[in-house]
Amino acid sequence: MEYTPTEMMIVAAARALAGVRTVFVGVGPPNIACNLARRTVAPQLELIYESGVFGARPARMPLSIGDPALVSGATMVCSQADLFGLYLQGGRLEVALLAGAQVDRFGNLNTTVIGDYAHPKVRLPGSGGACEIAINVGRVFIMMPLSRRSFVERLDFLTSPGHLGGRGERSALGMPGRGPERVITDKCLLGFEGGEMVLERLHPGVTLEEVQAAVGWKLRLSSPMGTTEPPTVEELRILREELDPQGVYRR
Amino acid sequence: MEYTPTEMMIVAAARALAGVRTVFVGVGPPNIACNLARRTVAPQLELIYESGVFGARPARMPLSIGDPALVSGATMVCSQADLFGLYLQGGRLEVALLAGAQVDRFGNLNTTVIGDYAHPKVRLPGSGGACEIAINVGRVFIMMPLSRRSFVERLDFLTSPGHLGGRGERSALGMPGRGPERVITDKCLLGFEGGEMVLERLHPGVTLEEVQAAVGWKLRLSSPMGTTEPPTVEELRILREELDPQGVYRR
Amino acid sequence: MKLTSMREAIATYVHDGDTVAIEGFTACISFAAGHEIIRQGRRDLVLCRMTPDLIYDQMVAAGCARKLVFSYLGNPGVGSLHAIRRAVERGIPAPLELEEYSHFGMVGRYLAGAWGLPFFPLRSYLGSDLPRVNPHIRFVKSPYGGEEIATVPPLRPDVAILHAQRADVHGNTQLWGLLGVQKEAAFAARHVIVVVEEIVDEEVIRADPNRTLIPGLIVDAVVCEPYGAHPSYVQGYYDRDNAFYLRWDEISRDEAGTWGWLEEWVYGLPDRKAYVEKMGAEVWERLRPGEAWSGAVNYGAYR
Amino acid sequence: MKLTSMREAIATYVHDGDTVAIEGFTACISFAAGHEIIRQGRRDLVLCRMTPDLIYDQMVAAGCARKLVFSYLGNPGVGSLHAIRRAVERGIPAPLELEEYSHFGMVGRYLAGAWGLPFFPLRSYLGSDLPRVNPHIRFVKSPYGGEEIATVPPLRPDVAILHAQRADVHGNTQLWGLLGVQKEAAFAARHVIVVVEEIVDEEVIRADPNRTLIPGLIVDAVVCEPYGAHPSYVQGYYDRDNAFYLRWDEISRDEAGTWGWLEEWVYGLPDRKAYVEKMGAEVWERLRPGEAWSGAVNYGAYR
Repeated sequence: MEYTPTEMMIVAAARALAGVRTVFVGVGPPNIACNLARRTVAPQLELIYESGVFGARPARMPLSIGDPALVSGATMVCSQADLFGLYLQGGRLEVALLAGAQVDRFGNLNTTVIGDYAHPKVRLPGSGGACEIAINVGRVFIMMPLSRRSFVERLDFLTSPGHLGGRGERSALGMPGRGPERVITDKCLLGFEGGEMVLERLHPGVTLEEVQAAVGWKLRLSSPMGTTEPPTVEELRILREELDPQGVYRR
Repeated sequence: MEYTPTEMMIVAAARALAGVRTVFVGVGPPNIACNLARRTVAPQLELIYESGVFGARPARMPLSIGDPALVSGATMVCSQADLFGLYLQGGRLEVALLAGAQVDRFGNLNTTVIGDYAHPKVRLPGSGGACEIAINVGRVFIMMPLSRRSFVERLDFLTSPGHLGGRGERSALGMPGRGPERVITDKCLLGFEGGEMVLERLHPGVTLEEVQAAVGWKLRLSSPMGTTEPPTVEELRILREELDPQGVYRR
Repeated sequence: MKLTSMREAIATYVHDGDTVAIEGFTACISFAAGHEIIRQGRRDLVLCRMTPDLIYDQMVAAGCARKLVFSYLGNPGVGSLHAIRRAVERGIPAPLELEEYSHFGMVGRYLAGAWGLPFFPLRSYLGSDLPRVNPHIRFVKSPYGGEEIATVPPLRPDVAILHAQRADVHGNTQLWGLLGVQKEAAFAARHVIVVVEEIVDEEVIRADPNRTLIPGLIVDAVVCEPYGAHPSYVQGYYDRDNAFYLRWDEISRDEAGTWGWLEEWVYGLPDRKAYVEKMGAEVWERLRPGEAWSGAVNYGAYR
Repeated sequence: MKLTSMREAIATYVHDGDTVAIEGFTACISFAAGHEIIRQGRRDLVLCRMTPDLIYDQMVAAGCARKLVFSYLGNPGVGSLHAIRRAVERGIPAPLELEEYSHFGMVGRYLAGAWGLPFFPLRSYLGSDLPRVNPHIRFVKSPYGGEEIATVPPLRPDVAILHAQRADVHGNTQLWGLLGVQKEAAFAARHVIVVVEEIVDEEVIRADPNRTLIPGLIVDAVVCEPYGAHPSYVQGYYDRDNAFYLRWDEISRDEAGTWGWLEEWVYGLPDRKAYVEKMGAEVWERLRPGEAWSGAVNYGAYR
């Protein structure tokens, strides 16, 4: 059955959530992935939105993390102070899905600027909650399409800490969370060893050369190199018919 | 018209609230005094209870600061965190009425122990909110019956700071509130000069000797010494008919 | 577990030596839980409450506690807590260690625990003798201008027990009236027992998500115990039994009276249901308030 | 004053050079106030918001601002804020200074301001470049074990402008749905303007005191401005106009388009009433949600 690289990425992210109880989620592909996980590998998964909504049961696919459809019928709505204080910093959230304009081999993320901070080539949105999420949430899954523009040797700006310079640096600073554990892309899946990214699986039909060509540093490889199971008919059906009927996230 | 010393104390406290907008209040005589003030000299006075109730309109005289009658029909109810954080420490409260088992010439209060802390002769309730109220509220009115047991040369324990050792010590420590401004008793009214209590007015029929005999240090006197206006018929009517029909606080 | 009996909940989550917080500011104090802890004979508990109230006076009299962490030690609107004073002043039935804060200090301790902070800063304790007798109260310099401000350390109870009006079977709990530190105590604790007047359908909770104070996510056990907060009160369900608060002042003045009461109303009864029956219908009738409805708001259906 | 017009409220409480916070996380963003500030030609404002959103994009395009204090600079769910990017990247219409935090950092700044604290501690910024470019982000050693934790300083806006569903004439304000930092921003500010969909009788507020988020005590002006939050939304009253958020992405791509829109929808109109009429009934019809009622709770009548 045909599927797009983005669909493969979403399905892979959903599978990675197997057994997870609480996930801190934004809109777009991460939101689709979490909802797919609930309908497949993680029925007990609870989604917590940065807007302060817990146990949402939206009657439509939310268009922003602040969509009113997330509020009506939710289990609880809390202030931003409670969300970041009680839930995130309070250690109640297991996993967060993060992305960035740039990521380096240690899973550090840049969502602030391209170029110099004082005179940016491109001014990006900035941290939002990402910096404290990266520090406090139990485990971070990075979910973004693979490209040489994004997977860089050196970040222009470190917005949200991954493993910083490598093994042990997070714990030395006393960070509550364990940091990035997986990187889920449209071409492959990566893990971390000693704080550095390691290529673990290629998506069906993707070559090692393609992947290396889309990464700004010499990738460490796990051996044996695995291949991702393609999306099942059921995964694609839920994705296309229930979660994204307009096909917004299929491209 | 006849009246008791306690009634004189309550009436004097009510009059002291003229022009005040927000008062932090407990139950008993202070609560009666605040309600009398609202009906006489301070119609705009807003009562805030330590239990987190604002704009209460109780259908009965509350028997504790947590009385459910304070909640039903109130303008707002907030958590204790909001009460102490947003209202008290946030600088929203003008006046608080405080009392203690012991007070010294500088208006420092003891509500913790009589005797040694480790082996107390009498174990008192402790601070409650008094310590932070004494530090943060705009002005403190001390309201307690005059007696040699309470007005002492040396406190057994300093629970809530008044003017500490005297002039300027509060501001040196960076306390937001200005500290004790008046002492309202059943025999007289006192103010503060340079952080020390000064006798300003005697209630009708009370002699200077009686007052000095009930105070554990040599009282400073203001000259000329004034005399308190006795309770008016209207003040006594409201007090007895509307606020304390059972006469609980009349004795 | 989640929905369970008080006996089960206490047996599972309250152990000898645990740090326990039964909170509720005047309202929603889980006497039902306190009495079950007494019945199960727990010992050496560190009891945390802003206002120990009658419930801890009874638990101390029964010998459950070795230490009290508190900020106001009185029978609100009445006077002293005699059993606790006996323990403190004369070591009866056993010596009781005191760790003493102000109200805001206790709030700050729960907040630091709930927020995962190493300390909470507050403008209190300056010039007071409290820091002298409690070494956990410290001071820190602000990194903006170097001003000194007091701090308290996080409080992380092994278990927090909170009473509320209603919850669903998942433990999503709604509370109205005085909120006290119920939310902060729940999030600060390692385990949470919620005790409610009513178990309601999940849809009742979901109809008003802003009213939810404690999410099922952090709740280990839900116990349905009508009148479980008596002699304290539950807004809209029953009034405070001020007569009992006055009577306790006499009952508790000597050990004999205190023990007599505990024998009759705690040890002598199997559970809260028996207490409610023994108390009698006329008491509940006397304490029943009239109706005062909140009105409803529209959240909107967004499709 | 209290109950007044938007024109009066802005004229009285917003001055050139002021620090202004128009808050609201996706919901309840007072576009009505922002547009009136543009109409009154305010200059050199320091604009504070976690998510500047379209409202600050428009105010920056109109030349009202000299500085932005924020934590997320985007058009939520769409992309960039082009006018702000023009100001930052190319100084059009004027250079714009940025003071940048994370969401939690902004929340902490409002909390410190509202709580009268010299700083707020939070577990963020470790290892990030943000403290390097923002000297207001500092670190302090915990007095319990010496661990280092980040701090932010208090934010005390000259005026905070909050939109909500309803208030009484005294400014007692009730809000449901997303709460954002509305309460913290209000208490942090020196002056507070509350903008609501409806003015209700004091009895409506008093029927549900736990629903009151901002007390009249701290409110200087109350403005009734139906649809005043469009194109953002108000829970239960109207939906977010996502179509407009998408359109703004095109409108704002060049200065001409941006100016054209400001001319037509802000400068060209006397007030919000005209905006609502010009927008047309079918838009409000399209955005009207179905009903989803909260249900009512009983507070009890205690006599």
